[in-house]
Amino acid sequence: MSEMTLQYAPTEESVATSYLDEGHTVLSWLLTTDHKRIAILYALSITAFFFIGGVAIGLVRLELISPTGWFMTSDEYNRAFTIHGIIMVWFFLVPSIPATMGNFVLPMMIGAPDVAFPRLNLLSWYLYLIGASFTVYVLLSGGVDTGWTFYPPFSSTYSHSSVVPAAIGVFVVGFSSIATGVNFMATVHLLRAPGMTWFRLPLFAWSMYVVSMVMVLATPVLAMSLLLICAERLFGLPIFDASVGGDPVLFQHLFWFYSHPAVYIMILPAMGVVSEVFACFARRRVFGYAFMVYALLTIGVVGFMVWGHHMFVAGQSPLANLIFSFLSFIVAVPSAIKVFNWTATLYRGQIGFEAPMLYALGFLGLFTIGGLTGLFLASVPIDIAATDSYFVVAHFHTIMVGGTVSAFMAGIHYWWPKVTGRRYHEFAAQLAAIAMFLGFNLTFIPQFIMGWLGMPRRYHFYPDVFQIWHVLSSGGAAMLAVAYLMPLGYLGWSLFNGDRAGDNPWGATGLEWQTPSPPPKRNFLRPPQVTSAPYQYHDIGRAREEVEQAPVEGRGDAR
Amino acid sequence: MKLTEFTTAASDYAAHVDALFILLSVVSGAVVALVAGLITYFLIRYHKGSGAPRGETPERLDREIEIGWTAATSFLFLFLFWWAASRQLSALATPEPALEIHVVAKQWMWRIQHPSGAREIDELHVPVHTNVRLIMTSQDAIHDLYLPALRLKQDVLPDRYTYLSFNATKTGVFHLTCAEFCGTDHSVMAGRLVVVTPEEYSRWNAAVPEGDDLAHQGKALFLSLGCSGCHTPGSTVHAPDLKGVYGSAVQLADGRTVTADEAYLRDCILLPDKNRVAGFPPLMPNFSGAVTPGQVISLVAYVKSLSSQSVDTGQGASP
Amino acid sequence: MTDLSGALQEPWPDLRLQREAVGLGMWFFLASEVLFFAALFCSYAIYRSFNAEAFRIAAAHTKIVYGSINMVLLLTSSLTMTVALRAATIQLRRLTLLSLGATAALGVAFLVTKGLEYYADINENLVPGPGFPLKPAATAIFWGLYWIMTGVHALHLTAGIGVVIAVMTLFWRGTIPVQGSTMEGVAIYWHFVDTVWIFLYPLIYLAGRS
Amino acid sequence: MNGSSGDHETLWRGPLLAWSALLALAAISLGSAYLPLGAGNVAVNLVIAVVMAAVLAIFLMDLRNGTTLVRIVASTGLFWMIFMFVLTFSDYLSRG
Repeated sequence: MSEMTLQYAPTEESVATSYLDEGHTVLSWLLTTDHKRIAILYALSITAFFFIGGVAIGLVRLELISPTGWFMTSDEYNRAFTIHGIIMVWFFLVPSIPATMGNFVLPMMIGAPDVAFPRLNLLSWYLYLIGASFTVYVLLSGGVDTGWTFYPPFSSTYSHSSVVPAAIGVFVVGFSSIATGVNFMATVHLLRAPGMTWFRLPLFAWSMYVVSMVMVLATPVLAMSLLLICAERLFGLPIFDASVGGDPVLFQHLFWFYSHPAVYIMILPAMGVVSEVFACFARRRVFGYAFMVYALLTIGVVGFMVWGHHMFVAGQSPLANLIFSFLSFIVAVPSAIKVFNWTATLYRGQIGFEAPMLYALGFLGLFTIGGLTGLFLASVPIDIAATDSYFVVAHFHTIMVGGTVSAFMAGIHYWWPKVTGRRYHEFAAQLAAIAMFLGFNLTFIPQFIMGWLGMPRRYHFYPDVFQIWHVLSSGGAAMLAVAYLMPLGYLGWSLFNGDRAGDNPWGATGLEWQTPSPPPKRNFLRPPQVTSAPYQYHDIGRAREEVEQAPVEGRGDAR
Repeated sequence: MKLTEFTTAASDYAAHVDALFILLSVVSGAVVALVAGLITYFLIRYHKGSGAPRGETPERLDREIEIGWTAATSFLFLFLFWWAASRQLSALATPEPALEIHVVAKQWMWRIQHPSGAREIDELHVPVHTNVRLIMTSQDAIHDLYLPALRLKQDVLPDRYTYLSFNATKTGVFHLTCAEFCGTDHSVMAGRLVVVTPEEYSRWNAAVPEGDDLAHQGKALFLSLGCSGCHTPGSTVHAPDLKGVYGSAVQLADGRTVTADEAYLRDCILLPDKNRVAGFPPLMPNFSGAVTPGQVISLVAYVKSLSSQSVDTGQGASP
Repeated sequence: MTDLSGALQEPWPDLRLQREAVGLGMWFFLASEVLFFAALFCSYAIYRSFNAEAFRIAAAHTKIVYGSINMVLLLTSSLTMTVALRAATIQLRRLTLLSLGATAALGVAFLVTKGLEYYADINENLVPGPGFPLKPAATAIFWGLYWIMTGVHALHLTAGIGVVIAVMTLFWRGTIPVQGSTMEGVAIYWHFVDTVWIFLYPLIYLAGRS
Repeated sequence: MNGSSGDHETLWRGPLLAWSALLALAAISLGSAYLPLGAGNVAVNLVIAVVMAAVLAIFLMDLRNGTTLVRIVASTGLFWMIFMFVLTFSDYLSRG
């Protein structure tokens, strides 16, 4: 066991400064090529946008308390939900886990000193900022009212709002995703430490690899479809203009060719995070590791072939509907397998209920609900009845927000001690995790119900029979808002007052835990070596108490 | 408005969809119960420090379990697909339609024309137990005709026809609305599906004049000119609520009090600065030149109708 | 022997791996670019298969002379780019610089020809909108796609020229040695832009000639 | 300068060969476009374009000497393009 423990010679420890102390000027942050600092820059920016998008939807939920509205015009309402969608999808969810935790942890996990192209990594953050500034301009110039989906001919002809700047913002931020994807794939291929074979990669690294592939192959199609909308709106080039024989439905094909895989861009990283967390807090290896990897790959590839299930009522042919319906049922199989495997990971574990685990359990519950309601929407007749209703709204929020944000929070708490070197307040975090789960369900279960009863989405005024459900949902949203604000408080507090964390407070396996917290600039004091499969929790002591008495590192050896 | 206008399964097809929904709910409920039950059991039994036996399970068993539930899930999903698809295929093979009704969508109203030439707006009268086929197109953006009681929905596209076929089996008044986001007043692009007996349908057909009545044309103008953006209860633009304004005494900004008659309403549209109402900023745009005289008449007729409640107010709240 | 220390960058342990990474990274990016253009090609294919006659009529108005000259220019630039890369690998600095210069010059010539072609198109009012001379209506879709496809391609080429000139300057000043990994990425990108033109040429210029 | 004249020859020969082949193919493509082949024209033109792209990729972009990984990545874009075409056309060709 002693050979698996890192023992730093005192001289070396004094040499290693943390990445946080590599420079304290603003410029040292803005011009950094250190993947860890870029991760922090990303974390700050997406948090800002998360709360902007959150305010937008807060206003919407407040307005919906009354069936006839009470403080917004319909135009303002439409702009509020559109900006919520655009910001949350492209400026929060898509970059959320990859650009923050992926950037911070992925190179360390595979034993690399940095990502493959550090300057490209910084460029990707600047592209994000440029795209974001367009979106801020849209906000200040009165907003955009097309819905986040930009469907023509409404977006190209009939909307009287800032469609073009909004589309350019999304276009630019798309290239930020592509840059991140290219970088991560090259990193995983070429910078793995000696002994880190493909089937020794932690599942989070696998999920980053697959999600990068999806980003690289899907995002350009979104970019092109938005370019075509801009060309039509600015120069009148009639690509989707039905009056000369163009087809608005073609835009939907191109848009969903990106935007369905985009759902996987959001959820695959979440799956990676909770795999790490379940293994660590159940003190078990992940059940069916190889199957988990194959499931990720299958979802990544087959996810590209199911986009048409967004178009069952769009004027797509009945045959295409059946093909896409079939493929959608197929892609549900690997998702189901992942749920079973996470459940089985708990079997015979030593389960602890620290905040990351609570968030991960929340993910599991919400992902199961979201996934199963996905089956409803994959079957053509039910989708025809439920599409464009609150049922769909609730379904994709359960996956993309319930699932991804829970996993995002799980990851933030799990790696917080590594990133900052501090411990957060455990009880406050547990409370926030529970509040988030309850608040989320209170918000969206009413939406499932009213959606199936017939409440269409994107409605400013609505039939008063649905008011009770809307009020419940708005109440849940208020609770959710509190649960989202809580971490800002206790995590911020921990930055200055939290206990020192130590290198491996969870007794976790994985190379990122075998280096000081916070890590030094090049991540490791000595080149790491990997000697065994991931998640060897059963080899390194079963009880948490044991771990705490004698901190034992997982696999490998960083000497 | 009653919930049954949405939830009644008003056709055999709708009943089939409900059955499929219930089947899926039961299956999903079972899966959720299974997963949640297992998780709860594991969380309790294998809680940190509990006395439960630990230790590795044989790898061969793990693999068999894995293959087992992969296969089981695949078969279950294939069965569900088959069930849903066969429902869909049988729905596609509809018999010859007995009645073809044209639907034209525009921002933000539904114009419906019956074979007899009878026209209606935001209402769709159909006879019960008849194969009806809607032939739909849009004049502007994409709309979507949503008939909740029939569990049916279809996008309505510009310069292209899309179709909805159904055979209603229950008479009554049901909801009809737009489900594809189409701009400002998307949420009030709503109306009624009225299923009547064939006899009533022919009687109704004979009684309805060909063409719209003025108030309905006026409502369409009111929406399409953007009047509704300000003259809506709850609008943040400070503009007078038009409900009940016709025939009332109006206090003007310059101190006069006038009775709101047709001439007054007309002046308000064409010369908004002439008779500004007390307590409101001068925000009303001048519509002279933007509307034809005939359109002004329709608009006035619509505002009048808001006081007599013969036309719904366009807020989707209560007809 | 040239000093290679300036060529090696973070986080690579050696130049071979770094070169492999640049090549691989560029190929990943090109896979992305393929999908970017695929969206255009897919739209073109759909519209052409349902408006074959309109596309034939519309395509007959493209300027095949300019298009063909540009084909030759770009293919030749790919030749000079390949020579530049090979010369760089075996450290023929002067040949590398000359070939890169030729490549950039050919690229600029392409853009000039393209500009002349655009000028002629605009003179004939071949921009969809009021006064668009062709019938039937779907010809406007062809010309809409024409402007977007050639425009996006020209932007890619402009970016390529910019990168080539920047790399040349760095080589010339000796900021980075020619045999580093930079040429690898530049060359692959340039060839890709050429490949796109190989597909645009028949779709835009050759349709509707028979 | 440590390149011998032998280096120079091999340096030029391959690319020049590929270049002439490409020009020849382009000329054939241009010529065939004027033959009245009906729908055959576009087929011939596209087949030639695919051959040209292959020549360019294999000989000028040097996929010939690329690693397996690079070859896989290079073809990935094409595979995904096929997903897009096949599934999109599955809608359009069956709309009726």
